[in-house]
Order: sequence, then C-alpha cells, then structure tokens
Amino acid sequence: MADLNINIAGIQFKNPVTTASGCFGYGEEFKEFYDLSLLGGIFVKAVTGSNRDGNKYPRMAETPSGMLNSVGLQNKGIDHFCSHIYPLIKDFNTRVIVNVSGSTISEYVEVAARINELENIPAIELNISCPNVKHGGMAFGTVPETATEVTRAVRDVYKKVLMVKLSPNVTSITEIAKAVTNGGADVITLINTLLGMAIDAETQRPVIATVTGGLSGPAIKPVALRMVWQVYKAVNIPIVGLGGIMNATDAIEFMLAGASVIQVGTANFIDPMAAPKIIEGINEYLDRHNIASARDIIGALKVS
Amino acid sequence: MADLNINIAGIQFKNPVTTASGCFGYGEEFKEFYDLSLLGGIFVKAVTGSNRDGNKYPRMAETPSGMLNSVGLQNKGIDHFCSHIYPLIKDFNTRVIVNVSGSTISEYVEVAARINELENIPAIELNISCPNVKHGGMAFGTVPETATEVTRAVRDVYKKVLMVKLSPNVTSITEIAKAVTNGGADVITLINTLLGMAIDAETQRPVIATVTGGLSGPAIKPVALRMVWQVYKAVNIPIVGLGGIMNATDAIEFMLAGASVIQVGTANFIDPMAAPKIIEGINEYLDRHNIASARDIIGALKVS
Amino acid sequence: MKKFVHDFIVAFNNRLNSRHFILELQSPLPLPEIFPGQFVQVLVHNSPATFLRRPFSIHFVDYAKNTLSLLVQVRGEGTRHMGMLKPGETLNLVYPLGNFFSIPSSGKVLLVGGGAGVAPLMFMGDYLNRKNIRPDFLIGFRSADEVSQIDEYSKYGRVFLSTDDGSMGEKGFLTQHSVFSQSSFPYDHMYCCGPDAMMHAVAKLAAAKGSACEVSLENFMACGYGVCLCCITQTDKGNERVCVEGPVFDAARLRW
Amino acid sequence: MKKFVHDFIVAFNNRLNSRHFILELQSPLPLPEIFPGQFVQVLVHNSPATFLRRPFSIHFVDYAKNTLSLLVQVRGEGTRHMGMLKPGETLNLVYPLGNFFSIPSSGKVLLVGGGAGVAPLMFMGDYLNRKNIRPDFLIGFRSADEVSQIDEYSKYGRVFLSTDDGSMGEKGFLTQHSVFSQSSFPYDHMYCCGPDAMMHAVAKLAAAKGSACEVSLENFMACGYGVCLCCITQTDKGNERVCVEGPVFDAARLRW
Ligand SMILES: Cc1cc2nc3c(=O)[nH]c(=O)nc-3n(C[C@H](O)[C@H](O)[C@H](O)COP(=O)(O)OP(=O)(O)OC[C@H]3O[C@@H](n4cnc5c(N)ncnc54)[C@H](O)[C@@H]3O)c2cc1C
Ligand SMILES: Cc1cc2nc3c(=O)[nH]c(=O)nc-3n(C[C@H](O)[C@H](O)[C@H](O)COP(=O)(O)OP(=O)(O)OC[C@H]3O[C@@H](n4cnc5c(N)ncnc54)[C@H](O)[C@@H]3O)c2cc1C
Ligand SMILES: Cc1cc2nc3c(=O)[nH]c(=O)nc-3n(C[C@H](O)[C@H](O)[C@H](O)COP(=O)(O)O)c2cc1C
Ligand SMILES: Cc1cc2nc3c(=O)[nH]c(=O)nc-3n(C[C@H](O)[C@H](O)[C@H](O)COP(=O)(O)O)c2cc1C
Ligand code: FES
Ligand code: FES
Repeated sequence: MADLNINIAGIQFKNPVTTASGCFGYGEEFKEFYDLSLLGGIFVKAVTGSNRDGNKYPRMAETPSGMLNSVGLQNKGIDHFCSHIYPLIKDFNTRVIVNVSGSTISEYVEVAARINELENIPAIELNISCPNVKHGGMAFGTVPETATEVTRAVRDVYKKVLMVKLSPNVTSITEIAKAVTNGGADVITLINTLLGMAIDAETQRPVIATVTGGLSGPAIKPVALRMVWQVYKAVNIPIVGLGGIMNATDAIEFMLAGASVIQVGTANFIDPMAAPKIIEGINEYLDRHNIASARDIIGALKVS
Repeated sequence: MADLNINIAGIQFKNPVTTASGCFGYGEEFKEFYDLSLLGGIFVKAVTGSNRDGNKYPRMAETPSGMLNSVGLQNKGIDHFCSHIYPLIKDFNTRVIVNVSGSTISEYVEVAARINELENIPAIELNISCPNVKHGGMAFGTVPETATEVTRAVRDVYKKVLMVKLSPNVTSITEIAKAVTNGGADVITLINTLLGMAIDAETQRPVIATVTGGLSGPAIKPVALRMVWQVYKAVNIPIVGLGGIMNATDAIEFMLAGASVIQVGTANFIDPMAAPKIIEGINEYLDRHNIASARDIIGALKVS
Repeated sequence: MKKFVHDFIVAFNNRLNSRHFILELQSPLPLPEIFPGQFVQVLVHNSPATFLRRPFSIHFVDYAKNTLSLLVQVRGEGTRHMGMLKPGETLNLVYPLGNFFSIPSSGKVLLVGGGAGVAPLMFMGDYLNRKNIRPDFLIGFRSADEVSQIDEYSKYGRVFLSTDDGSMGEKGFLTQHSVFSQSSFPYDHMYCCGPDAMMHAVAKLAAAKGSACEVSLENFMACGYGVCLCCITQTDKGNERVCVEGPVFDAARLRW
Repeated sequence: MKKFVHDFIVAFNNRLNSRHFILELQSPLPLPEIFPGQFVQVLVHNSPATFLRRPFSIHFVDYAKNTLSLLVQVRGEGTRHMGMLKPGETLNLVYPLGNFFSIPSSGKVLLVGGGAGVAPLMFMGDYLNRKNIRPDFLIGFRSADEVSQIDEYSKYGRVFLSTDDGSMGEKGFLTQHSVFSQSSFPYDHMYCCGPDAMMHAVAKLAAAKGSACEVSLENFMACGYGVCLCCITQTDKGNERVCVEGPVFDAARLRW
C-alpha cells in the first residue's frame, strides 16, 4: 500500500483525489453513495456575496465526450452559506475547500473575508474563470493585470491558503499563472471549462439558454494536461489539476504533468463512485510500479 | 433538390462542403474513393518556402472523441509544389485552395507570391495557426498586431482571394478576426487545432514526440462553433467553418452559426466517404425543411 | 435515501411497437424500497454518441423476481442502443432517484399519461392497489398500433383510452376525452406524466375541476441526483431541482 | 488501386487463445484483388473509447467464400470490443490499403513472424503456393498455449517453431532458432512481421546472411491511406508513409 498523503501549501490531504466545485454540491448527496471521509478533499459549489438564481433553463447540452453547462453560479450567498451550509459540512472528515466567486473585486473580498473566519475551512479556491456569468467571472481570469489585482485584494484579507482557479480560455496560461502567483496565490487550480456552444440543427436554436456555456469532460483533457504541464514548468507553486478526469489513469497523467492534487468533476455525473474508484486505482498503479509515494509521480513526466 | 451553390468573395463553390488542409493530402488518394468533382472545394496541405521534414515520430495520439497531431507542416516546399503538385491538381473539377505556411513573414510572402501566379488556384488560406512548429505558425495568429502585419504583407503581393485561418488558442477570437480583417483578409477560416497533450501513464512519457500537439475532431466542435458564432457577429467578411464536423448535422450547425462554407478534417480519417455523405445530408436537410438554398441557413441561428 | 450504482441483468427486452420497448432488469442485489414516480439513470455503455446517463421512470417493480422495468421510447442514439440490448447483457443504473407521487388517504384517483409518459403509472397503479385504492387510468396514444398493455393496466383499475387519430378509444387528445366533460367531475386526485404541453393542459383542467394534480416533469439532466444544478424548474420557491425536489411536483406550485 | 469502405458481415469469430482471435468477414460485394502484406482499417463502432480506425493486416483471403480474415491480438479497448463480435454482426472496413510483399521469381523463401505478426504470413504462404513457391515458416510464440494454426501453415510449407519458454518447438526468441545457425543459410528471401525489436534482429541476421529481407512495420496511424502524414518512418528517401509506401519495406532501406 503506497503512501497517498499529499501536503500542499501546508494542507495535508489524505490522498490526491478531491472533487470539483459545481460537480459535488456540498457533499450531502454523495453520502448516499459512499463515505466522504475516503476523499482527499471536497471543493464545494461557488459561493457569492448574495443569492443568485443562476441562468435560465436549459442549462446543459451533451457534446462529444463532454457537456456544456451554464448553471451560472446558482447559490444562496455567503450569509446562507455561513449559517446553513457550513454547519453541515464543517465536520466532514476530509478537507473542505470553498470555491469563491463574484462580479466585482469587492464581492470576492467580502466573501473571502467571511470564509476566513470559518475555522474548518483551510483554503478557498478563487474562481476567476466562470464563463457563465455576465459580469466578472472569467473576465478576471483572462487579463493578467486584473488577475493579479483580484488575487492581491483577496490575499490582503484572506489569511489561510489561497488557491486561484484559472480559465483555459486564454492565449497564454503561463502568463496568467505568473500573474496570480505575483498576486499572492499559494496554489493554482487548472482548468475551469472551455467556452463552447451547441446548436440544435432541427430547431435552429442554441441548445442552452445562454447560447454559450462551459465545456467539461474528457473532451477537454488534452488541453487541461497541456496547461498543467506548461504551468508546472513556469511557476513554483503547487497545482491542483482537473479537466476530464474519468479514471485513475487520467488522474495519474495529471500528476505526471505536474498536479499535486486532482479534482474529479463531470465524471461524478457518469459514475457517482468515480472518486473512490480513482483513489483505489492510483494505489494499485503505485504498487504495480513499485512507487512508494504518490508524491513521487508529481511532475515526473519523462521528456527527453 | 435545394440550391447548394455558395459564393464567397467572388469564388463560386458548387456546394458548401470542402476538405480541410492536412486531412486530404493533395486529393490524389481520395480519387480511389470517389469523384473529387462532387466536392465544393479542396484545401490542400500546407506549403512552405522550402522542404520540411516535419516532426519526429510518433506524430499522433488518440484522445476522447478526437486526436492530437504534430505532423509539423511536412511538405516539399513551394518549388516542388509548383512543378510537381500543381500540374496534378490544377484540372480538378472543384475549387482547389492552397494552405500557406511559414516561419517568417517573408516566407509567407514568398509562397503567396508564387501561388498568385498559378492560374487555377483562386485563393490561398494563410495558416497563421499551426501549433506544431517551433517558429512562426501559431505565434503569428495569437497576437493581433502580428496577425495584421502578416496578413497585410501577404495582401500586398497576393491579388486573389485571401483567406486567413485562425488559431483557437487565444483569449479573444474576435480581436484576432478584426486584426486580420484590418490586414486585408477576404475570408476567415475557423478553427485550427487546440493545443493539447497526451501522456502514456504506463511509460510516464508523452505520447507524441513533440510533447504537445494539435487537438482536432468532435471534441473541439463546441469551441469551434462558439468561435464561428462570435466572429460572425463581430466582422463582416465570410467565414469558412470547421472543427469536429463528422456529419451533415454538424455541418448545418456551423452554417447556422455563421459559416458560409465548411471543411471536413479529421472525419476523413474515420470515414473517407464523409464529405460526399455530408453534401447529400445537407441537401436532404434543406429539402426536409423546405429551404430553397444553402445560403439561407448561413448565420440563421435563432437567438431570442 | 440510500442510492445505488450497479449493473442489472437484462431479463427481457419486450418490443411493444416500432417506437417503444420494455426492459425488465434483474438486480444481483435485493432491491431497496422504491416508490412510484422515482427514476433511474442509465449508462448506455455501447453507444459512443452517448456520454451522459439517461433518465427513465421506473415502470414497474417486481420484488418477487427482484426486477424493475423501464418503458422506453426510442428518441435518439441512447434509446436506440438500449433497444438493442439482449437478455443476459448488463445495464448500469444509478437508483432510486427523485421524489415520488404522494399517496392519498382517501378520494378518487385518475392517472393520466401520454406516450412514454405512461411509464410511471403502471407502478403507481400497482402501488395504489396495494394501499387499497383502485385508480382509473386515462391513457393517450398516437394511434391504435401504439396501444399496448391495456390488459396490464386493467388489472389495477378502469382504463379510458384516447388516440389522436381515433383508431382506438376516443378520438383526439387526452384532454378532450369525455371523462373531463362529465357534469360532476369525480376525481379528487390526478397524477399526470407526458409531454409538457399535455401536462400543462391537464393541470389546467385539474385546477378548473378543483382536483389536486401532481405532474412528473421531463428535463435535461446531467447528474440526476442533485449536484449539478442543471435540471431546474421555477416553482413558488424559486429554482428547484427536478431530479431531487422533483420529478413530481404539485402542478399548482409550478411557474411553467 | 481502387479502395472501398463498407460493412462486412462477421462469419466467424474464432478464439485461438486468451489473447488472440480470428475474425472471418464476409463481403456483400465481390472482393477486389488483394495482395499479401496489405491491411484494412477497422471501425470499432461499439467501443466508445475508440475514435480512430484500427489497422490490421489481412490474414487470409478466400475468394470462393468471398471472405477475408483478420488475426487479432487483444491489446486495448478496440481489440477487446472486436473480440466480442458475434456472427451476423457487421464490421466496417476501409481496404485494401498499403503496398505488399514482393513476390520473388526464384530462390528459397522464409516467412518469419512473431505473435500477432504472423497475421499476413498465412495469406503470403497461400499466395506463394499459388505462384508455385513453397516457403518455410519460422513462427515464434510466447508459450505452447499460444501456439495455433500450425496445421494451417503446414499446408503451405514447412513450419519451424519457437517458444520463449521452450514449452513447444525450440526454446528462446525466434532469432535464436537453429535455422539461423545452419552452416550454409539456404534462404534468398525473408519476409518478416512482428514486434519492432524482433524485426530489427531478423533484418540484421538477414543482412549478415546475405538474404533479401522485407519487413512489415507497425505504426500509429490516423487515416491509413496516405493523407494525414502521421505514420512516417525514416528511409533512405527521407520520411515515408508507412500506410502507402509501406507497411512493407526492404529492411535495407530503413533508418530505424
Ligand atoms: C425524470 C425523467 C424520467 C423519464 N422517463 C422516461 C421514461 O420512462 N421513458 C422514456 O422513454 N423516456 C423517459 N424520459 C426521457 C428520456 O430520458 C429521454 O427520451 C432520453 O434521455 C433520450 O435519450 P436519447 O439518447 O435516445 O436521445 P437524445 O439523442 O439525447 O435526444 C433525442 C431527442 O430527444 C430530446 N430529449 C432528450 N432527452 C430529453 C429529456 N430528458 N427531456 C426532454 N427531451 C429530451 C432531445 O432534445 C432530442 O430532440 C424521462 C426523462 C426524465 C427527465
Ligand atoms: C499496418 C498494421 C497492421 C497491423 N496488423 C495487425 C494484425 O494483423 N493483428 C493485430 O493483432 N494487430 C495488428 N496491428 C496492430 C493493431 O493495429 C493494434 O494492436 C490495435 O490498433 C490496437 O488497438 P486497441 O484499441 O486494442 O489498443 P489501444 O488501446 O489503441 O492501445 C493499446 C496498446 O497497444 C499499443 N498500440 C496500439 N496501436 C498500435 C500500433 N498501431 N502500433 C504499435 N503499438 C500500438 C498502444 O501503444 C497501447 O500501449 C497492425 C498495425 C499496423 C499499423
Ligand atoms: C455543472 C457544472 C457546474 C460547475 N460549477 C462550477 C463552480 O461553481 N465553480 C467552479 O470553479 N467551477 C465550476 N465548474 C467547473 C468544474 O469545477 C471543472 O473545472 C470543469 O468542469 C472541468 O473539469 P471536469 O472536466 O472534470 O468536469 C462546473 C462544472 C460543471 C460541469
Ligand atoms: C493530421 C492533421 C494535419 C493537419 N495539417 C494542417 C495543415 O497543414 N494546415 C492547416 O492549416 N491545418 C492543418 N490541420 C488542421 C485542420 O485543417 C483543421 O483545422 C483541424 O483539424 C480542425 O478540424 P477537424 O476537427 O475537422 O479536423 C491538420 C489537422 C490534422 C488532424
Ligand atoms: S440533474 Fe444534476 S441537479 Fe438535477
Ligand atoms: S496513417 Fe495517415 S498518412 Fe499514413
């Protein structure tokens, strides 16, 4: 049995397998499938300053080896999160990290400051990459200057581990990665969804109400892997990798490319047992290859 | 039987279905499958100033609903093209358009000037989006200023229809589209491949020799459709659309989003008969919907 | 409610007509308690074009045989591949999902279904009978060649039939059936499942007649168990998830 | 050479052992002329993980039955799904692809194959016999439980056998077989197919013995008919396409 422990920026994960924001709710629903304490961690759904209804229905479209979504950060806001959600999740025997979103820098700051006070949340994941909101979201994550600015503003009020989740919809992911590192990020999460679109040829209409939406699933895995690898070579802070991870082999690919921890997103929809299966599979892989610790494969890609 | 004729920038295509550069050779091989005169047009493999051996083997990897390639513009150069290839293809009873690549602006200009003299080539497609070469290629297509510059330089020597093929690996596709329009492009082709990567977890090595490569196939269709739609709204010149088109339904989606002509790329590998089948399917669709001409569905997406 | 993910074995694939078939699926584990109106998420593993699972109402549960059945209408690639499954092959389900029809303690019940929307009504009929309630069924089909299982429904209650073309039962849409033109409308509870337009019309009729009405909504779903927030519908409480707060809703609560 | 794309009907799926099987595929159209060394591109339509076609050598052609056969080794998802095909099901092929073994006008011939690399040699043996040349076969397997079809090969020539573990035939790799230690090496022509390392070794031996040697290369292919330029190998003429200028190359021309 290999050692699956991973420590990033001082946070201890019992294994590198966590679940992606927006694909795992607040964990409650998964209790009906398995014991959450199996997981390395849980990234919960985006929290914003106040209540958001999200976008109109329909919010999803199936695409080849993937899906588009335009949920649009539906959530009840930070007050509700602190009073109603936090009590439910604070004693989960796994790392619970909150994904933070906003339309303005001050909204990000406000939410981050509030979460700073929640004892059992060791980190936030700043979502500057949501393609499904009209204001803010991805706009912050596609220009280096604003990426630095929002990161620094949050850094000033948030004293625990600051993760920043980047958008793949950029010309140079390393430039943005450096920008948030300069802004004070402790960890970089890669990637959020690619901006895409689906059309129903019969009705001649867009499939989702917002016309464009975020593409996730195995279709985007090659792009995600490439970005993890590029950023791994460009910056010195740890990477949380995701994008189309369906099984342990995919997870290992991300770790080889440079991810310390991985997230399981869309795969949860296809198989609710995906995350625990991936943990098992990583363990089996490490044993089969006689690798003592999951840490040993991080960035271990042999390029010659 | 609907009218399938499409005229863009003064070039008459007998139908909107053409084949993508790098996915159809010089057409010769497809003669063994069907009559090339069925096609609206053929975009032949990239031609550069001098002979290029291309990248090392392995040059491809299969990915979910797609593939990576790193062929790297292997071709025998413009001299050989003019003397050996042009005579073979000049009398094809379809539009033959040459994809032009280079490492420097002067190389693009040199090749374009030479092709300007070939009577039966009505247009070139300037490839400023190849992700598989160390110098030039995509680098020209990801910065608005250089995109304008290379387009303008070629425009000065190339007197027929100038198409420019853009890279999807950018933060704002509309900005690049505007840049090449300003540089004098007559038509915009969207999209080239997304930069991606594949890893073999067992050997812990990249699958392709160049580590990263270009992602094509249905996996990228949602991104391609989105870009066609964005550019259709942003500029006033015609669009040639491609990216993951496998069948007539896909082709119609691209036309609804704003493409006047579509290209069939990777689909040729899965079904060599893909292009003629798509022509048939478009015809059947138009008839079924009582649409008189293929022109009527260009940009006809109903967004309300 | 505990949920499960595992393979079932196809016991039967029974073609009803060119567009519909019933899959009887046997569980290798004892089935948990399942309620009428709940659904399953099916992994169509042999269809390359089908990435996400597909939701289907539970058409029938036979605890003695340890099977559950799905009544499926062929619509696209996923359902087409499901239709080719042969006995002995497997199908992976996530189940049981969603809420369920409320069971009335008294009053007369009408179960209304059109097309593949009849799926959950067989199970509901059986369930009501076990609670000593004998419902009536009002079932609509496109035409006589799609009419099927009338004998089965008849086991659980009286069956009214309509076909769009009048080739069997009363002619016209469900909502034009003479049960709705009775001078005094006898039903206290209606449960309805089918195309959106039909459910709208039935809900309107129910409101006019003063009958309670629950509808089972169709919807595009990614997960099916509440985590993706793709499947929302607007109710008096804002956006609710059709896969958890539904698929069954009191029609009066919907803003559709 | 005209090429075709159409469905074949699976006539037989014959398991040879846990890792190998033979698919006999019947064409609905009269087969065109096919040469030994050519290959087909298979669409594995029932495997969601398999996007591109998969190349397989033509193992045998029976013009009387209008069938062609593939000898397949299970490696990944594509071949696993092919292994589950049942008689009556269909398989879509692009064929005939690639060049072929040259047919010598005189001299003694040795056909050398290891593992699934034996695939094209059966057809080559048959073809040579029809040209009145009786070749010898040297075939290598991992162990006795993988040895198969020896009677078939024997119809076309003498068979030498080796197994890695010595459980049948001579022990060791193909290239260690005693045919190569004969004082005067009798073969003028060798044709070889199998893993890269084996072909290297055989080509080296052939060069040493002064025998002509053609090898059939494996390669990652996207199209299979010359348009994608993914499948190149370095030869004395630079990068050549394995799917068109190959898969058969004169070993002396390769820079591998
Ligand atoms: C809770 C619930 C219960 C259901 N129960 C049943 C049932 O018992 N029997 C049955 O036959 N079907 C049922 N459906 C519908 C069923 O899920 C779809 O028909 C199926 O997903 C289609 O899959 P496909 O791959 O064949 O079609 P696709 O290729 O995905 O789609 C084909 C066409 O059907 C439409 N469509 C697909 N899915 C849906 C959907 N969920 N809602 C509305 N339109 C859709 C698409 O817009 C498209 O036009 C149910 C749906 C839900 C949400
Ligand atoms: C011209 C030609 C003729 C061939 N003839 C035969 C034959 O007669 N019988 C036979 O069993 N196989 C043959 N092969 C190999 C066969 O194409 C592969 O085994 C098959 O594509 C694997 O598909 P898969 O989906 O099962 O495996 P995948 O999941 O695609 O791969 C599984 C493993 O096999 C390796 N692999 C896959 N394809 C190739 C390849 N083309 N070359 C080298 N390694 C590969 C991969 O790296 C991976 O490690 C031939 C290949 C070529 C190019
Ligand atoms: C339905 C859905 C909702 C999502 N919501 C969020 C969110 O609230 N915050 C966020 O940072 N990412 C969100 N994402 C993006 C995922 O966390 C993840 O970055 C993306 O889906 C790529 O990973 P995957 O391919 O494994 O799903 C969402 C994705 C999906 C599919
Ligand atoms: C093997 C291969 C080679 C390619 N070579 C070229 C090329 O020479 N020039 C070019 O502009 N695009 C080239 N492309 C990109 C395609 O023309 C096309 O833009 C891309 O593949 C997306 O379309 P598709 O998904 O339909 O294949 C190549 C693509 C592939 C797969
Ligand atoms: S389908 Fe995911 S929340 Fe309902
Ligand atoms: S596989 Fe495409 S050129 Fe050989």
